Amino acid sequence: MNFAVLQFPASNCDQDAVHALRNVFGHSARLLWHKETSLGDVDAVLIPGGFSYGDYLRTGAIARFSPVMQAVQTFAANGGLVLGICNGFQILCEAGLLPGALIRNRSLQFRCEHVFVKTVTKDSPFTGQVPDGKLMRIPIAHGEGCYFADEETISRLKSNNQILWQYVNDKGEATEVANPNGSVQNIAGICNERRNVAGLMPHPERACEPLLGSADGRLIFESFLNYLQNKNVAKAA
Amino acid sequence: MSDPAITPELIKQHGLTPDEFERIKGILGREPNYTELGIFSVMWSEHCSYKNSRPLLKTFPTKSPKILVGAGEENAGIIDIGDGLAIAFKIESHNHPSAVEPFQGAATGVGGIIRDIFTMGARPVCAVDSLRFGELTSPEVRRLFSGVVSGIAHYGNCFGIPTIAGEVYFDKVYEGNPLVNAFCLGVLRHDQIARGAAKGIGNPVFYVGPATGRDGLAGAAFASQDLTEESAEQQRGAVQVGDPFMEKLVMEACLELLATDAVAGIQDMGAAGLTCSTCETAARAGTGIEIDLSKVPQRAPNMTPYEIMLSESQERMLIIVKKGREAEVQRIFDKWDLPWAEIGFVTDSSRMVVKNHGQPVADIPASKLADEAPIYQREFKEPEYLKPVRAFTLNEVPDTQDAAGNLKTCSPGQPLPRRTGFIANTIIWCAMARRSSQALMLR
Amino acid sequence: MKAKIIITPKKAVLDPQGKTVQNALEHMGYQGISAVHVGKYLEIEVAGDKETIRKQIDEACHKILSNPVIEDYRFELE
Amino acid sequence: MKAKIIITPKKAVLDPQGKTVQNALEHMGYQGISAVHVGKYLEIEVAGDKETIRKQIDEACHKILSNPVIEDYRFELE
Ligand SMILES: Nc1ncnc2c1ncn2[C@@H]1O[C@H](COP(=O)(O)OP(=O)(O)O)[C@@H](O)[C@H]1O
Repeated sequence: MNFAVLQFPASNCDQDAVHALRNVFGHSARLLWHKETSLGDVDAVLIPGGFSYGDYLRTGAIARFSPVMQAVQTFAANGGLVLGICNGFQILCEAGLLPGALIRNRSLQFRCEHVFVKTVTKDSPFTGQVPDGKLMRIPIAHGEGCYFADEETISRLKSNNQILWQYVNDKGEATEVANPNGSVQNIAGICNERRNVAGLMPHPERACEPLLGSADGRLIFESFLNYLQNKNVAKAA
Repeated sequence: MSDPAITPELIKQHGLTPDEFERIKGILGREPNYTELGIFSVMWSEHCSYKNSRPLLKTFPTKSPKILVGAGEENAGIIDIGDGLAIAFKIESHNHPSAVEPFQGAATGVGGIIRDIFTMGARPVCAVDSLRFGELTSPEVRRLFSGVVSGIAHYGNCFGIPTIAGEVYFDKVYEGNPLVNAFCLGVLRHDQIARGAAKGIGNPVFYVGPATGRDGLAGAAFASQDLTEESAEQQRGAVQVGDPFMEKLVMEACLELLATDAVAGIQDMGAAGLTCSTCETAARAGTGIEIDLSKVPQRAPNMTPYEIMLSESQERMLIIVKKGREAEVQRIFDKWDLPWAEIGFVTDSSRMVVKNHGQPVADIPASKLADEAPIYQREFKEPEYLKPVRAFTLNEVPDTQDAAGNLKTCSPGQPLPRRTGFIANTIIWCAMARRSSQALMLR
Repeated sequence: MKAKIIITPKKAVLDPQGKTVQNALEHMGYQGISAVHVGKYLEIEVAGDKETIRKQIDEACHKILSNPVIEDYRFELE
Repeated sequence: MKAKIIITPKKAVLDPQGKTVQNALEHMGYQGISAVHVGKYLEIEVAGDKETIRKQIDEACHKILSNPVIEDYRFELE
């Protein structure tokens, strides 16, 4: 499989994402500079974490106007898979590829820790391989990860089953204490209506090897890898 | 605006003693002009020359087969960790700026130490801090403390470089004089080690990073200056403000550039900015260097040579490029949208020659300026409490397979919890670096 | 010409910063405060014809300087 | 009564955020921009006598709302 990992000025999880895709899963991953206007021949796009453009103005606000994001818009409109992690999630929201916005953590503090994440639905390319009831332990590291959308949007997210991940405690309950940033409905990640674009604040790419304290993030990678494989098989047939 | 006359008063304001001034005259064979006086004053300050602490620093152990670059030799020391890999690390203080503006002072301290690490060719992976404050009962101390801690956190978080440990003590003696030490560690392969030497006569000298402003200019030096119509504030110079975004770009561009083999020497502009970086690179290589200040990007209007040479604007680098490879360098800086300028070249004169629009404004033997600051032996006495401390040996610490777990238990009840994940991660990162160079290594 | 832009969080959006500032002020003994809101202020110096600038600033506010999901903006030209 | 406070970085102090926003606007095709400064905007709703409030807000601005080493502030009461 061929992945494009976007690289904006001050992306800082780009190396981690490439490492996971290449060295953990054995696929080809290419860093794509934000000034590129074409994605080339790729199966999926990964927008990594970081503080693109210094997080100045608003997180993700400036990055979304990069030339490469125009190409991502087209790619997504054609059904291509796009996953945004942390700053990547923020960029996707700013770009309008995902609804809502990510604002300052309610505590006003940068949170850097492992959290428990529950997969709300298996019905997406990003969650298909997560076993039922599995709680994933994945690190977060952000100051602006509080998911916000107006009530109408939230109820649409719910009725369309677009909420993919929620912050929970070790019993799987979406409590206020388990919510590290004040997100509405404990939302950790969502997808678009078409289900081919997703974003989440936790860092699955930093939880793909037991050596790093957890390998639960693999489940997200395995989900979309599996989805892409099936898609390619279907195409070939 | 003409330069002020060199009076005993002005010399004193520059922190130079009459003896030191005589020494300067001996080196130059004449009286220094105003710009040269400023240059000597910063290079011979404690901060840059360690004229008081050098004899003590010399007592540290600095020789071992594992040491690839020794302490004080370059921008950071480098130690071999096996498998062709090495770690570069250094700790540095940012006390004074933090006392003036705790958040920005501490943030730029972290910025400075990160620069020292990637200047060596290493990719920084973690930071540590060591802090001293007065008693927390004082509101002023609380303000300094919270400002410093958030400044350190902010810069590191932006960069994605975790602050994995720290220590702090509160005591009356630090009232009004906090100590803020920042440490950074980076990983590199032996063949990636870069040097801060201006090698190769005729090689062009590049300036990269944001424009030079009046940031961090010492107040004393300005006291005697005539106030023009510009506001007093502009005259006084400004607090250094950190821009982690800019530094991240500078770092990525420099690491990309170092991988091309187009670089002959590289040094960050830390304390005493252009002054320090030009004379030290020349001194290390035994060469001379000539720059023209009119080519230096400037943020404020009407900056004098004195101001440009002494500015402490952050996130700037000096790069000596192999002649003929300029285009590659320019391509990489342009890719990262970084301001750059070719400001001079390496000479065989052993002198640091500074011009402004072609007119000489300073001409000083580089190595005398960089390496021949006076050294003072201060009186000292060993405090009582050190005796039991010195009796401690490392053998008293139990061996462990679980370094991360141990670190956790080492800090009973201290506010580490939110960070412990990172502590574990980083220790493991270092372990990983040893195992597979691919995992961490740069493009 | 100077465009002075004020960007404020929408009423429905949580403003923890405002709340924190309010608490801090009350803690210091300031009384009678019923609400604090924290927003952004931008000053853009730009040359050109006033009407064109007005249009451009409005567009920039809408497209990039503010996020309509969470923020309102207003501006004046001077 | 409403106090509207604007806090801006001092002129001589580096404003990396302003510079980055300026570059972004220029990249997006907005022309004629000579400077962008980014600051903070605070709105405080407070009850009491105007002169007392003026004094208190001024003091609060100086002591906690702004950082006098690197920022300037101004405010009006409405
Ligand atoms: N011989 C030495 N042994 C140990 N540490 C040293 C030695 N020389 C310098 N240092 C350390 O290096 C730091 C200064 O680094 P330097 O590169 O001069 O500053 P900057 O990066 O601000 O320009 C000091 O904090 C000092 O502790």
